[in-house]
Amino acid sequence: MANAAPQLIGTSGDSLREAFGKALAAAAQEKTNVVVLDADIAGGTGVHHFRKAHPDRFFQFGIAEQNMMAAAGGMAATGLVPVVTTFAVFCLRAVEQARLSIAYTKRNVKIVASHPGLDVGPDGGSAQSLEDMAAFRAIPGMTVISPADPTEMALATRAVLDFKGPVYMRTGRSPSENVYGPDHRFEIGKGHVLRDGSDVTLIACGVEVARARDAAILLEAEGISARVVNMATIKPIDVALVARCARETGAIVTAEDHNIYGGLGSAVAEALAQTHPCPVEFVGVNDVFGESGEPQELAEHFRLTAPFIAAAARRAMARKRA
Amino acid sequence: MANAAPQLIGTSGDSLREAFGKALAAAAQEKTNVVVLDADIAGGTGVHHFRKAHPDRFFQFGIAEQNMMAAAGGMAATGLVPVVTTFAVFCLRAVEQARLSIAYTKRNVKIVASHPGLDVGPDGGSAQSLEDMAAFRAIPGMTVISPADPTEMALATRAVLDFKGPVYMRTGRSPSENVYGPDHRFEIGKGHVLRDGSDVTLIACGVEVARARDAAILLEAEGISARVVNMATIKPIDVALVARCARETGAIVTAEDHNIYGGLGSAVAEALAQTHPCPVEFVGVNDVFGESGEPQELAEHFRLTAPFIAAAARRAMARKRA
Amino acid sequence: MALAATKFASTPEAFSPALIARIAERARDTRAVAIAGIFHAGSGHPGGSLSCADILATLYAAELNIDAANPMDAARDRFILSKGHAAPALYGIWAAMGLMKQSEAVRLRKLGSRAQGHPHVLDMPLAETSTGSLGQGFSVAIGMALGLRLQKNAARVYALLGDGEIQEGEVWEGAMCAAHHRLSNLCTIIDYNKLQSDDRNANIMGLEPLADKWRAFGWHVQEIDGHDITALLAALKTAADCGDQPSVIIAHTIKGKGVSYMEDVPQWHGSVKLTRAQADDAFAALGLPATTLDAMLEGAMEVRHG
Amino acid sequence: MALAATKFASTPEAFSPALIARIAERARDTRAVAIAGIFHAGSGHPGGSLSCADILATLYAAELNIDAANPMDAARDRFILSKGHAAPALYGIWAAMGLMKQSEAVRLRKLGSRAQGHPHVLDMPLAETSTGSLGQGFSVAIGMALGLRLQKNAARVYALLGDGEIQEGEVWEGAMCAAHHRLSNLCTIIDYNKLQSDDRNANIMGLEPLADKWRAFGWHVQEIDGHDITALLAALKTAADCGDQPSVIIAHTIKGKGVSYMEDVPQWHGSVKLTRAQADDAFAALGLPATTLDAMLEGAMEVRHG
Ligand SMILES: Cc1ncc(C[n+]2csc(CCOP(=O)(O)OP(=O)(O)O)c2C)c(N)n1
Ligand SMILES: Cc1ncc(C[n+]2csc(CCOP(=O)(O)OP(=O)(O)O)c2C)c(N)n1
Ligand SMILES: [Mg+2]
Ligand SMILES: [Mg+2]
Repeated sequence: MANAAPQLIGTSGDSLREAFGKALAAAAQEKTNVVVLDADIAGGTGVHHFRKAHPDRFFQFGIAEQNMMAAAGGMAATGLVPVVTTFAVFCLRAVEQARLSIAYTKRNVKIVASHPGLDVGPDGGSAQSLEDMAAFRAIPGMTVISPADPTEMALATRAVLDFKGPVYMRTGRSPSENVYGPDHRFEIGKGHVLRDGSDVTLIACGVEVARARDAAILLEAEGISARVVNMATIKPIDVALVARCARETGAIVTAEDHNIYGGLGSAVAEALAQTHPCPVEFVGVNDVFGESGEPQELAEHFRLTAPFIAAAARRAMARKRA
Repeated sequence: MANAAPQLIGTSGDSLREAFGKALAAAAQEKTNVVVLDADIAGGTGVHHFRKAHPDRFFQFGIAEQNMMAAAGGMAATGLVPVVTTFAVFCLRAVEQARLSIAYTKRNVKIVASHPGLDVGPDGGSAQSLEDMAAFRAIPGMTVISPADPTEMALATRAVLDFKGPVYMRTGRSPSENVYGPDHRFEIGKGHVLRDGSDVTLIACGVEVARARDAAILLEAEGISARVVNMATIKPIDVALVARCARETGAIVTAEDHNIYGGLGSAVAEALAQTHPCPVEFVGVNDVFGESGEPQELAEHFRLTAPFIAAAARRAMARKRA
Repeated sequence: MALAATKFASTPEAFSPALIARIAERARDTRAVAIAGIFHAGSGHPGGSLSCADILATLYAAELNIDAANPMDAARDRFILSKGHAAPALYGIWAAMGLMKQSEAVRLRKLGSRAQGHPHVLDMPLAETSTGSLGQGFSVAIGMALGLRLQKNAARVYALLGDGEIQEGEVWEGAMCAAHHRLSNLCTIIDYNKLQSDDRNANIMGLEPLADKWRAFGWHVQEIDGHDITALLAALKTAADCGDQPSVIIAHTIKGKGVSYMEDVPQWHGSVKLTRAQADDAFAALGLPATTLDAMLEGAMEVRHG
Repeated sequence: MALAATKFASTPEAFSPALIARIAERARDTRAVAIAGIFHAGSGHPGGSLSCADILATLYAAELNIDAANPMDAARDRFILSKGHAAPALYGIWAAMGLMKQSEAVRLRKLGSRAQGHPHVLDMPLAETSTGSLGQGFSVAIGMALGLRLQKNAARVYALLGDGEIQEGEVWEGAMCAAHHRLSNLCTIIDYNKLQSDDRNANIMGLEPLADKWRAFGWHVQEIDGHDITALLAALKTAADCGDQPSVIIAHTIKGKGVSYMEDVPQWHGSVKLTRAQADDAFAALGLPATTLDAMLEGAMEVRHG
């Protein structure tokens, strides 16, 4: 019993990282120029599926994220489509490499970051990246994506491989509920109205989409009609949809597992300021670091769950009447 | 003649980096726990003044920004006040070190970055950081400052040394006009109304403050009364002042030598969305990389100069009437 | 000097059987608390916690100038666990040394716990810095060594690094820097357990010839068996007195050491969920009864509900 | 293979006086264009441009498999100037080899110019990548070497690094990685001019024993005089045929080489503004008349206004 293999946390089950890893391995069957770069963390990022299926196209860089990131640019220059993988927080030690050797050079590299936000759970604050979407969104020409569920993750994986240009994509560590059925479609740069509503719009990405949907259900019970938008592409943001939601519902809440500064909330605020200004309430981590705990506990503690999104919706609506 | 010493570009004259370097050396006379960390670039960042005045407190780390950034956290832990200096773009290869070993640990470290934005000039796009304010703003608890002129730079240098906590501060490479006289006062977290006005507010930081002031003069000639705010502290942003400007002028333009995503424009948009939504136009680099050229040429080419700010003001005003 | 503790290693008593036995006991307790914590948390890294328990025990029980009555005294030696994922062992040795409540050490990775998944200095000041991102603790140690020396503080700085960790370029930046600045007050120990997250170093990114690398970077190098307490004591003593170089001790260890079924098995790097049977077997391997585990878990529950 | 160029170094003709004279001439022209460009720009880094001119000339004139008629052929050898601030010299050798118009090479650092302050691959594809941030070009070269090998492309990859540059940890991450992956198609040359931005390496951050460092990281190491073209030719030949290791050539050079008043003077690292008198003296030192400088400047003006 004791000397049975250890249970690795979350490497099985419907986490976004697993969905990504499986979709990547599958897509690479026909996309023979896709290669994967790993920094000794394949078991955590989901690319162990790719390694198993395509060992010859799996490149180990060791625990050395800077070299890996810049080397991806070099591999892309030879015609390959490198997928660089590590935890989101470790991407932050290679921002300049992504900037110069990938974005400035317009290389077709996909940076796929697992373990974003509080969803990381018990590893604690050092590992919970709350800054990555801000840092990568500021890099000129970098597309930033954070899919909502395993279904969408698989679609997004294919989409980013089909897309030409540098992409930063967040996956997720924890088992994640499917908010979409099998007929969902994903398009880079387009938000998706998950649920219609007329009093307020809840715009979310990543693990917050399911929570926003739950918030809409809570609000419905109070007679509030909340629209829910899954804004899986943070950059370029779907300005037209954001503006339409502002026009049609007059109040907006953003929800993301990220610092409230610089990520989805900022992108939405920028879009609104340029098109149809309206009250916004930001749900996210309030400029503090995370800590150890189970993801759901942390989401409650740091006020990212449905009741907090619903409360923010009420505040936003109150401001529209003011 | 020929074998005379070479002329180093801009190490003399009223650049923000020189103003910083001199103020730092002076302040360190009495502040004996201030130390400076350099990555082989003291001549460029202004800290050659400190090195000359306080050689025993000047620490050379070589061309190795990651180690320098994290080591600053360690020095702070021993009671020193480390000032870490390099070019803004190279701070981007130590974002995670600043995050973990400075911000997460709440170390009293001042990261002072020279050579931000297009103001870098002929070195070209690789060296022109358009992302640093976004990346550092997203780090929990990090204060972000970008003073407007040499006078304010000197005041800000003293202020950040007096302040307890991690700070990221931009200086500047090019000779920079003084927009302030000797009686200017600087307070972290407070914007400063440089010029009053009622039709529109131009909120700027760094080298864009002088250009915003020039734009206001251009607008005045057309009978438009533009308020100019120097928002030297990007984080925490002066929410009350931003809201008041929105209330009183109804339209806002932001101007910064940075990507339009994630920096001052975002911070203003976030503040407005939470308080007093109003039309905003963003002047900044439009999600592209810079290139070689003289700073003023580049500012024109990338549409950061006064006429473009004035045009943005007209657009913002038109939207308020819409 | 206000500190009561003495550097045993520098006295003849240093290598007495009594001292060695005391260290071995602390090491065993460190391992036990680490396993209990990881079991209680339902996640955590056992392999690398177990491999460094003897190193931690030797440091804290015999080398570090830390007074339990006044642990944050300015003159204390600094220890940084740069391989922060071995936090369960750090909490374990602290508990064994009376520097942290055992119940808090076992209440690992729980919301509100001081025993964060990776050491966090704001929760446990004795962590000296927060780690978890490999490479950074080493740089912080260098900054401390520079800062202490500038302020004429004779305290020494110790950093424990993983072997996989030294693939980080930041470590070589730091290695070059420490040698250049002649940081003789800095001692680095490498937990050379030959394994990292996914596999053996040799398969991921080979490190050999490791001693040559450090020598070429200007360090005083010793290689020892990291489970031999006498060797550890001697090496630490030598390191403290090796001229004007920083010193590295390459401690050859076995990942998972002390819990036979984990030894040298890459999969036990973590982060893993232990079953009760596995935890019991681990305690048995350490020579401890299951009731000890029960007591530890009970203590942790009390912290939670207390 | 569609390429016309041959690797002279691998033929008996390699070391003929004619070849060496041709390379020396190219090196002189490289220096001249670099100085003209820096003068014309009013900024730029002369010291490190001059120190690597002989290396660049030897590579492009005799080693790299690049056909001026079809320079971007997939089978071309790749050269990356990782010390990107020496861009004026890169444009200089390209001009000398007919890979870039001389007028464009001299029109350095101007708005809209293809001769950006640091090499930019979108403006000049032969740059292979964009550099300017030290350390990154080396990693990109490693990625290319891996990518080419995977695709069974026999092209070789060359990267030129500054000595100060190798203080970057990224370089040691890359060094470990290239050796681990046995990238025998990768050759690194270090422009060991003993100076960096502010001062001598020895004062900023000592690098010695440098050869030992690379050997300990698993590389085939050669040390030569980086201004001795015969030695460069021989070393490149050896590097191309040294088994399954990546190869590094530590080229001892003099910063500012060829312009006597700049030689070994830290202040000429840059970014500096040259006076006309300084530029004239530089040309004189290179054995070129001031009229050559005038002609170059005129050509650059025409690009601007043309
Ligand atoms: C910068 C960084 N990259 C990746 C990781 C993820 N990670 C955690 S532990 C580990 C393996 C560490 O191996 P080693 O240093 O040998 O530790 P040990 O064997 O002692 O557990 C990795 C890759 C990390 N913590 N930090
Ligand atoms: C990552 C990074 N940090 C700092 C700089 C600024 N910088 C430009 S050149 C230089 C000195 C380089 O010295 P070396 O590599 O020896 O070049 P060389 O002597 O050949 O000119 C420095 C510090 C840079 N370009 N990149
Ligand atoms: Mg190990
Ligand atoms: Mg040099």
